[in-house]
Amino acid sequence: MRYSVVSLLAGALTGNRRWTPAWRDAAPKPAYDVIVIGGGGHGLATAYYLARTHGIANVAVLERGWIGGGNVGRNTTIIRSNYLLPGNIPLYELSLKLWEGLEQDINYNAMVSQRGVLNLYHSDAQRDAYARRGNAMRLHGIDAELLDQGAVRRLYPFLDYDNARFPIQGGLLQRRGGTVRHDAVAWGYARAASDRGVDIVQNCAVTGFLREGGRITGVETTRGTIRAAKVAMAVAGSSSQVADMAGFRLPIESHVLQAFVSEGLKPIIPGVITFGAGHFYISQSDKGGLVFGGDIDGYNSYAQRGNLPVVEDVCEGGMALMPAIGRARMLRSWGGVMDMSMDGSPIIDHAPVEGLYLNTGWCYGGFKAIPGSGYAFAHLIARDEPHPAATALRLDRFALGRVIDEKGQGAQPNLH
Amino acid sequence: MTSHRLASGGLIDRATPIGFSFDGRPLTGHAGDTLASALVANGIRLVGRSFKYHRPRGIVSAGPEEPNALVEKGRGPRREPNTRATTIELHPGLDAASQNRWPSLAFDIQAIAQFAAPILGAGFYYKTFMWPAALWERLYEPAIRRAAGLGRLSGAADPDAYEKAHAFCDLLVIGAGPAGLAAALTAGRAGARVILVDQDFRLGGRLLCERVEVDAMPGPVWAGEVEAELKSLSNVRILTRTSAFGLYDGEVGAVERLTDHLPVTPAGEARQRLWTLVPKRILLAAGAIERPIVFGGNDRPGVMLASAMRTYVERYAALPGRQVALFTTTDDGWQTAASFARAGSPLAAIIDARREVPEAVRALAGDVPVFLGARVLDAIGGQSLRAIDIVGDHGRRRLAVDGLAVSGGFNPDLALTTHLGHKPVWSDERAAFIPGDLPANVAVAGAAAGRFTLAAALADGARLGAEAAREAGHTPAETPAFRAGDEPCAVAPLFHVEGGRGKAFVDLQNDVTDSDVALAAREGFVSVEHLKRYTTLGMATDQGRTSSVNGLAILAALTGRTIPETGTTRARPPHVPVAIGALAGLHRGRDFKPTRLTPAHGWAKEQGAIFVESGPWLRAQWFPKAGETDWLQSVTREVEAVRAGVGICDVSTLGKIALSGPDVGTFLDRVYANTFSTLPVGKVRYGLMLREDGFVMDDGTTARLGPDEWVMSTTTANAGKVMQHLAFCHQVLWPELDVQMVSVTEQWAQFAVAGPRSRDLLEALFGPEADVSDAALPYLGCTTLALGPTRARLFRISFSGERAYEIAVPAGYGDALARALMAAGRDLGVTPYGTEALAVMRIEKGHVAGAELNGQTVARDLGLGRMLSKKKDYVGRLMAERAALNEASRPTLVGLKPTVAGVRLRSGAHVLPLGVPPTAEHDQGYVTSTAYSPTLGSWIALALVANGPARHGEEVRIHDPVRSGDVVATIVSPVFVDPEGARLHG
Amino acid sequence: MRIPCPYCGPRDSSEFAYHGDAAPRRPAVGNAAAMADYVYLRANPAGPMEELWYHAQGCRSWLVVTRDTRDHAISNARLAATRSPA
Amino acid sequence: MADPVSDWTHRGGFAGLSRRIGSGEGLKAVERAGLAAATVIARRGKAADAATALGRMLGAPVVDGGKRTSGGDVTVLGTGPGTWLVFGDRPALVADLTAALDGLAAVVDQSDANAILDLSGPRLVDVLEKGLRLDLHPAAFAADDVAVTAIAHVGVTLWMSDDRATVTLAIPRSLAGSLLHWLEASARPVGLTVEAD
Ligand SMILES: Cc1cc2nc3c(=O)[nH]c(=O)nc-3n(C[C@H](O)[C@H](O)[C@H](O)COP(=O)(O)OP(=O)(O)OC[C@H]3O[C@@H](n4cnc5c(N)ncnc54)[C@H](O)[C@@H]3O)c2cc1C
Ligand SMILES: NC(=O)c1ccc[n+]([C@@H]2O[C@H](COP(=O)([O-])OP(=O)(O)OC[C@H]3O[C@@H](n4cnc5c(N)ncnc54)[C@H](O)[C@@H]3O)[C@@H](O)[C@H]2O)c1
Ligand SMILES: Cc1cc2nc3c(=O)[nH]c(=O)nc-3n(C[C@H](O)[C@H](O)[C@H](O)COP(=O)(O)O)c2cc1C
Ligand SMILES: [Zn+2]
Repeated sequence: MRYSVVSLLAGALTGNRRWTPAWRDAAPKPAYDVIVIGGGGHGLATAYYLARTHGIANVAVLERGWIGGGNVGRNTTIIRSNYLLPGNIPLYELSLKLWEGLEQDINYNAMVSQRGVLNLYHSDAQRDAYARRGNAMRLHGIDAELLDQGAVRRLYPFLDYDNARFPIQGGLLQRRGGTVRHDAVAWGYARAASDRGVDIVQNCAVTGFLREGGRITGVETTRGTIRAAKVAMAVAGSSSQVADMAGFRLPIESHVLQAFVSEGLKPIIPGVITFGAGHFYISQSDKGGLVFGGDIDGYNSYAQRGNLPVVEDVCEGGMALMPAIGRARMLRSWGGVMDMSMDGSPIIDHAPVEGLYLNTGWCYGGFKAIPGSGYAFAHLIARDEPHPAATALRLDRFALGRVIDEKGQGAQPNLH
Repeated sequence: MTSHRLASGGLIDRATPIGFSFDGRPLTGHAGDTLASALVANGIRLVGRSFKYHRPRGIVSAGPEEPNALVEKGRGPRREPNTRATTIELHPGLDAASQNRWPSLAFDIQAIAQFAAPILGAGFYYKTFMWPAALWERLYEPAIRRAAGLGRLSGAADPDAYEKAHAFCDLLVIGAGPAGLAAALTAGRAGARVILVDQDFRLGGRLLCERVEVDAMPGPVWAGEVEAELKSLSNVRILTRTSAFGLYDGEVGAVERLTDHLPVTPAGEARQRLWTLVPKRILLAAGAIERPIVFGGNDRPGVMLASAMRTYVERYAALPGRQVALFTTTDDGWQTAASFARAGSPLAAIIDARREVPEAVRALAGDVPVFLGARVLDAIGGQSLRAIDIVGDHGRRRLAVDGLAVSGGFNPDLALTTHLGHKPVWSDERAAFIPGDLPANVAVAGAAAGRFTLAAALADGARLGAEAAREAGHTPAETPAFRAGDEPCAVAPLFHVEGGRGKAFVDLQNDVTDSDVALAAREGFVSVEHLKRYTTLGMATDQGRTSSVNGLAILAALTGRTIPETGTTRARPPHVPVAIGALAGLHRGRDFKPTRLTPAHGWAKEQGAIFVESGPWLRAQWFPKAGETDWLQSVTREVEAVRAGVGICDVSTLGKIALSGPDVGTFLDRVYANTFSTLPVGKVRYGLMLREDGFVMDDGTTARLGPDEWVMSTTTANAGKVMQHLAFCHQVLWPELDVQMVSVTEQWAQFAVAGPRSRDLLEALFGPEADVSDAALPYLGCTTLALGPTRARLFRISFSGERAYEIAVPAGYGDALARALMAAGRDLGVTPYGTEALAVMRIEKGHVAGAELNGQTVARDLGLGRMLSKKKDYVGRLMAERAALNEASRPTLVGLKPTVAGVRLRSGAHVLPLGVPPTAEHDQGYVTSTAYSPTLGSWIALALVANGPARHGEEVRIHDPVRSGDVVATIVSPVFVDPEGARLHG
Repeated sequence: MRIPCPYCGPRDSSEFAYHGDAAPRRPAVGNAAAMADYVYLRANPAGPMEELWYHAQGCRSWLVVTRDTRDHAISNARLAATRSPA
Repeated sequence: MADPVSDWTHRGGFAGLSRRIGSGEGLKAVERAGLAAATVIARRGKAADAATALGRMLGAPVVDGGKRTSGGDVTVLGTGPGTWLVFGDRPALVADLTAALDGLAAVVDQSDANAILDLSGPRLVDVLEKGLRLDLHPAAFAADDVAVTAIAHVGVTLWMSDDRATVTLAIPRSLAGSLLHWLEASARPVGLTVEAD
């Protein structure tokens, strides 16, 4: 059923009884052209673009739990394309462009809100690093503005300007950046993919691979064996687990990142702000909760929860940046398991095993990449060649030394 | 006496009246009241508006589970939104206001939203507002944002202080009801270290709200006796007004409200304290929360949980209504009838969904009309309840009431046990989720364990308290048998009454109705987690305390599954919302991070230095002189003074590491890319350190002051990182090497003395006995010399390109050294210079620093490729040798000079060829460092440019769109001043 | 999370710096492929894992800690310097 | 030319930071200035021998562990495996240690690296628990225990007197002001007196 004001009114008049499931809860068929493992944002978007752009609709998305239960449903919803390195920028900008037309494309209001993302700087060196980044963005045709302190003050009068340990000097603003309603992305892609014939299979964990010769020809799952011409993995924090089933190791560690939401409040923070002198970023959801986060906990974890010292660290950053939130209360905190790569950048590539395709390494920044990554991954799967926006995101870049290290931290995932 | 205050009874202090205000209206309550009880006592019903439909709402509970009665507490910067009236301790001057309404609580314009409810069902926004796309940010979203949200932040910095503390114990008891008190007492008497926390300001839990006896004492009296005994035990600590909010690995988070109940925060006191409690064992005795029943109009002010009604009557002597009916499916609900009867206001009716109720339970009610096997279909009223429609064997009937007590069962408050990932299990017998698999050191007692009687709570507490004491190595004298009755506690589950006309709310705060649950199920959101996210059920400030189980029970019924098949949503910390200020504690403003000051900081301050944050340090950036109006003027003067004469600069912040042991040479050869084992005594060498992935980690010098006395210097920024790396290399990679090392950064104050007259200054400083001649101390030499009462280390190294030295003295003499250098150099015109001048001179010399050592560069990029030894293995060698890292096209260090004199260059600008459009494909690198060079009379820059070294002389475009800069510069050698290095020696 | 430092006793994890899997051992000279594996590839197990932690705000020892990545339970911690060579 | 070397005053880390907060009674903090100090790190495989040699110097047994041993004017603190921080009220401490530990340990002068505070008073433990993430209960922390840890992000080495009445903190001298700021904030309600050099 198409969603619109009209259907909403019609629904209301009929006691809202005519609505049908947003997506078909499919049972797995014995075989598909493509199996996508992982019903997160990347997996669902990949399936959608396989069907929409490449006409490959005989696709199943296999999700071990309920779709959207992974990181797509637990992130701080920030989208932006303010990246520094040429290996990364095209993919994130492709993604931002797709966000800009997403709702009309998939007929689902994911509340893409281009409210602006502001990264603050607190030193001359940081200003120059942001200038370098802003200029790189501009060279790629992306909007970027370098603000001085006065301009930041006008946007956000309630930040700590006068008593700060690391005074705010200015910020890098990307006005096209913003937030998107996280869950809606999963549901919207699932619905749109399902409408085009993709099977969304929930409660179906992949437990092993079928092989013929050296080639992967399908998967074993908790709901039986399923064959496929091509198998694509988009399992985020579980990448190493699935890779292990296929017999290879990845340049990935799984780390926990926490996020936080406050009680509902009347609007106070119009856009997205990132502190430059500590680990803290914040925006306010349309429901009124302050949605914020900071650094990863810093140790390998599959527990999907974090610990108190990091909660404190994040709140210290928050209070240092905006002491006006001291009396706002944290309502809930949670964790997600992230696929932290060795250079902090993602991988969209053939896996080292034939028939298997790899989409991983999104670290804590893969939400914004969902449309672009799905688009590029579908391209790779359908055509067996990388999408032009993802040519640098190769697996062999580590061995070759062509790493894409935005932060310059080296092969230490917990520092990215 | 206020209108609804009972003439006697309760635990309030009738002798202490307290004036407060609600929505500007002056009211009176008593010490011992909460805001909610004082409002009840004043007959106030309407206290808030709901989130989505702005429906009028009243008080529902008497505890932190309250979904409706949220108020803004206080004014100005102390305004605290969304504060539960049920947990605010009444205090003089308390100023509370309702929220999320306009223009007033009684008349709220947005209440018209409820008439649009059919189109505002669950998730309606996902289905609309898509066309035209541009209107979302401009029109729809702002409207939604304004309508949403609850209370308001003040927008001003929180004026109060917060603090943190840690405490350790054998047993942490969470909750001081009968179960918790029994446990704390038993373990405490045995000598175990006990911490007992309760969120309430008074210990006792339900004992304060029920007419029960323990050991033949009224509940509150018994609780008082236990409290007194616990206070007498030095091994027991009691934290009241303290909520345990999270179980973490090995730790429990709790927040103590220190001064929220005081009219004004005493000077110097913190508002709240964040506790990190580290217990060996945890006993959760948090009690149970009563479950409402979902029926039409169940949100009308006047509909309240039955146990809460009892709390108001028994603890606060406040009557929530004069014509109150009870709708129950539990035995416990009938206790409310008894309370009202005792209070002289017998219930108007009892509607029990069960057909059979034990005689003992019926006896509690006295002479009240009872409807068994009946249900409440609808609650009727506007801003206050007026009547209820009931159905049953007798048919349908309307009863005029002003209050309805509801008891649908009890949900054990188990959330804390699930924070580490453990799940509760459903018990049909108790119609509740009870503890399943628990974390290893956690036990649950009393109502929290689903054991709902007082006797069971006491017995659990005593048993588990004794167990914990034994585990901690103590022997409880005997496990006390506390005497109490076993009150009836049967439940027949009823979650939902269908067929009412009014909206039936499952989640009161988020306005989620039974039809929203049905819609979600219809649309396929049948996982409980989907249901929660699609309808927002359980996502409000009360986190579904009173709504989750009902929601999933309704979903279970709709989908033909059992409750356990349907499952629960995951609870998360914090168990009660916690002020962000409390979680930050002291660390805000200037206390965000500690500040490191160099030993000569005071001296620099006297000199009028402008300081800059340099990581944790404050460093002198420049020293303005009278009449100088611009930093560039000061910095230029400082540079010129150094290049012409002599200057001094505090470099104490450089990392310094002392190394010793027979294998230091070998060790340094492995951690540095160049060779150090050959360094003679009395010499210093510049070293380059790589990460194992081949990129540059840090640079610095290492001096060999004696055969077994080495001292390494690191950059200020990387001091800690390098120390950790060296420890890694030694302890993890090569423990067989006999090397000892320790940071001596704090031990030494260090000053650079630079300029052609620097040796003259040293001669004056050290006096005639000391030999600082070039023969004794050539370039890259080092030595130790007597200086005043101490010994100084002297290194002849140069960052500025001038003849230069660094002098180190024990930090206690750092201030004296600065003064002595100034005195010794007075006749030479010695000039103190800061980090800016330091940077100008290193850029003039083409020395790389932080901007170039950015973790993305390899030695070759920095023109330091020849430092990579080919003769030995070292950290990073193999990875640095990868072909891709040795391509000429990699951006490589060059100098830049603007083609037009006076034009400014800026770091962060990109480098492009001339005559091409500014697009990414033409991006050839970027400017890393810039300075105005007084020596050249021009702005200069260092940059990393593709094929850079091959392009000296080429003109390029310096493109800086974010600062509207676009200039032309010539690629030159990165060494702008004295490329031959003559000045180093001259 | 409290890490039982063999020298200092149990301490809050925030006193430590994390380095990850302790299993990969630095390969001998000359083998670039093995070195790339050592630097970049990880087993990243879900379960017990030996990992390196540095007691930065304590005794400054590197530790090999055995910790389950599924529930953070720590079963052992010893000094890295005393473990046997690869 | 004026003699530049005439007024070499030695300044402790807390120099000039004396103060009284509130009643001044709850906690007293007294700077211990002028102590000589050294880090002693055993050569490979020589930890036990180095401990023995240190013990000989003190006339009391020293162990390789987080313990304090006092002897005469010298206090030895175990701060890491095979590592001790030694304080002494004698100018020749470093030289004496170097002689006593020849071939057994590296001895590195740290006399000026630390700022040292003796804390005592009726509210000692109450204030310390606001920063210290350590259990100071006698059952968990013996009078001769040493802890290297952190308070409010400042690294501290902590030990106490035999009667447990005085807790001593040695911190990096550059952070003296920050530590004092924490102390002030934490002790304000109970009162604090700081006596510095
Ligand atoms: C707290 C937090 C905050 C974040 N904030 C941001 C942000 O602000 N902006 C941003 O851009 N990014 C952010 N991220 C990162 C972003 O959420 C992730 O990078 C992105 O969601 C990962 O891709 P995904 O959506 O496909 O992953 P997921 O949603 O995790 O999808 C992977 C799916 O694979 C399934 N799966 C795993 N193994 C198997 C198997 N064997 N069989 C079947 N299914 C399997 C999982 O159940 C899961 O549903 C954040 C992440 C977290 C945790
Ligand atoms: N008859 C019934 O059906 C029925 C049902 C439920 C309860 N009860 C009665 O309730 C009582 C149960 O005793 P109990 O001791 O188990 O519970 P309780 O409710 O008496 O005490 C729980 C205490 O824990 C505190 N608390 C809860 N969560 C906390 C947290 N996170 N941090 C700090 N404090 C917290 C509460 O403030 C309260 O004081 C008995 O008297 C029992 O008779 C009876
Ligand atoms: C942007 C965003 C906003 C959220 N807002 C709320 C909220 O208002 N209330 C709430 O209870 N949870 C909120 N959550 C948290 C979810 O309830 C949930 O904790 C999160 O999706 C992770 O799932 P889990 O806790 O079930 O593992 C929000 C999550 C996100 C990502
Ligand atoms: Zn340790």
